[in-house]
Amino acid sequence: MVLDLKIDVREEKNIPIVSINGEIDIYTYPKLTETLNSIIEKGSTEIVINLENVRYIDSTGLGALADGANRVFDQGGHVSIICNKPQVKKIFDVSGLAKRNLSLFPSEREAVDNARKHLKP
Amino acid sequence: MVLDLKIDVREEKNIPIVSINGEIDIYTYPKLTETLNSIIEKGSTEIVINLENVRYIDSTGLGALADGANRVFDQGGHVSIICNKPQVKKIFDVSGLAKRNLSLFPSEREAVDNARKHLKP
Amino acid sequence: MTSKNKCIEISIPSSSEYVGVVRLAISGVASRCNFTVDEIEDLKIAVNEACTNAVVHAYNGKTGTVTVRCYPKHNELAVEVADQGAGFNVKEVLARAGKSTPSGKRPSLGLGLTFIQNLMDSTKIQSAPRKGTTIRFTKKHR
Amino acid sequence: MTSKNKCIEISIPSSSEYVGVVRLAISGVASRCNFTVDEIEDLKIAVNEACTNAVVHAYNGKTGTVTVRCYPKHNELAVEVADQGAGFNVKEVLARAGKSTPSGKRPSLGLGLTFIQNLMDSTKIQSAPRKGTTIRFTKKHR
Ligand SMILES: Nc1ncnc2c1ncn2[C@@H]1O[C@H](COP(=O)(O)OP(=O)(O)O)[C@@H](O)[C@H]1O
Ligand SMILES: Nc1ncnc2c1ncn2[C@@H]1O[C@H](COP(=O)(O)OP(=O)(O)O)[C@@H](O)[C@H]1O
Repeated sequence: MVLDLKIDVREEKNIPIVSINGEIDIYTYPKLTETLNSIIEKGSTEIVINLENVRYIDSTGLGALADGANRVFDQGGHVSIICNKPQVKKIFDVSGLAKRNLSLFPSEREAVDNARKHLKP
Repeated sequence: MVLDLKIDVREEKNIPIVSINGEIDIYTYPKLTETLNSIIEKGSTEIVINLENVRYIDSTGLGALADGANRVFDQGGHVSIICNKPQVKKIFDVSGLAKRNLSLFPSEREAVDNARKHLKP
Repeated sequence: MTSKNKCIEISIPSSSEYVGVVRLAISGVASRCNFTVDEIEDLKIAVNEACTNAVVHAYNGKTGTVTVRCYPKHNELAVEVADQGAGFNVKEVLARAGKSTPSGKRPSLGLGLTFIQNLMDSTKIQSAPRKGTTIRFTKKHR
Repeated sequence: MTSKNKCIEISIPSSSEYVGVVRLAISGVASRCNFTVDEIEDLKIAVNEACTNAVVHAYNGKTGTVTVRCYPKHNELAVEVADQGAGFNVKEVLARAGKSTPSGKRPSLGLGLTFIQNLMDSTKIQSAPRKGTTIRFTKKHR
């Protein structure tokens, strides 16, 4: 529906890809946190998160992403974010979040390639 | 924008085709009335109105359509409406409006063909 | 109606440009109540028609306020649309509702109340001269 | 602030599920004020963050009301988000705003107020202990 959040997880070349559809806010972010936690608990440290179909993300959504990124970073991993919507990018810019352990990519191709480079053999 | 109304008029085989995009309500319907009036004043009596991209129409929007249909009917003409959205169709159904001088069609092809049949040579 | 805590309230100037704002808000409320897409559309129409009536008929060209209150309940959404305008004779109007005036110049079909009654599960109208009108309706979850 | 006539008001229970309803309403108001798509997004974010703060911080788990008032003006939109909750020490908080606590467990970055200040043209916060918080901001048309 208009305010819903849908999350899909699949794997490509051993990299979990989280595709998010909808709006991430104070109401929906727990679903994202849950998803990331279960992926991390399974041992993945390189995670790709596709935000191409995210129409809206707020500070709590960024917080959930940053939390996940911190957790995998502690284990030597990274979170790669796919994001091409100017409005969503702007949020990352204003937050100053797109640094060390969380990188933005314009397409899934590039994000997965980058993640695979970091993947321990 | 989210609540806007855009109206485009073109002609195909002497039939004016009015394409409407957006929401028709108490705020936007005057634009529709204006458009229909100017077409009718130019002498057209068979008018095709495409509502495929209308996300929302209310009783004032229906009123504007019915008014236009009444005016061309007085001159022996018809209004053919293209409408495939169930929600919009429902509005026509509940209103009991889709009768004599105002007919619904599932595609522009069929609406134009029907209008041409009625067109005086 | 119920405790203030479970009420979402929107009030707008009785001006045609803001009726669409109420539609957006109600679609949000209805979607949070897990109504289906079709039910959400029905609610948008009912609320829209009630607000449009208040904008058109309540204040005789002056600007007043139209207030929409939504009460999400276990198995339904209750909505109340209120103005403090002219009021009208409900019995008289309902008797002729749906019957279009064939030669009326204004693009009005007398359809507003018919839509509300057809699309909602229950409707109640209270109106008093110069005190205003409150229309209450409910939509049940299927 | 200005006459009631030019105010669009939305009030919701201080519950996370209704913040999205306010975003929808504000996007309608902003679109009626002829803001650009980008400006509408900025306004959605600012209003969202102010409401989220009221939902998270104002009522200590109890339910209160969050009220959003929009005042469309000639060259700007003024917005006011108010709660009657716990209040906070504005000076102290603004001094540390934007500085993230590196090991905080909760997914909060202290970004809400930073977003509002960055995206709006002016921001004013009033807060008093146990009386509540009102944050006012304006967005100008470009
Ligand atoms: N809020 C209101 N204030 C005053 N009169 C109203 C109000 N709502 C409805 N009415 C009266 O009821 C009549 C029927 O309303 P409705 O079925 O919506 O049709 P319409 O608005 O197209 O006339 C209106 O013409 C008006 O006289
Ligand atoms: N409406 C409010 N009621 C009470 N405290 C508030 C309110 N808004 C903001 N605060 C205080 O200001 C702090 C900073 O808010 P903010 O920048 O939005 O970051 P965050 O909410 O992520 O902590 C909050 O942690 C809270 O202590």
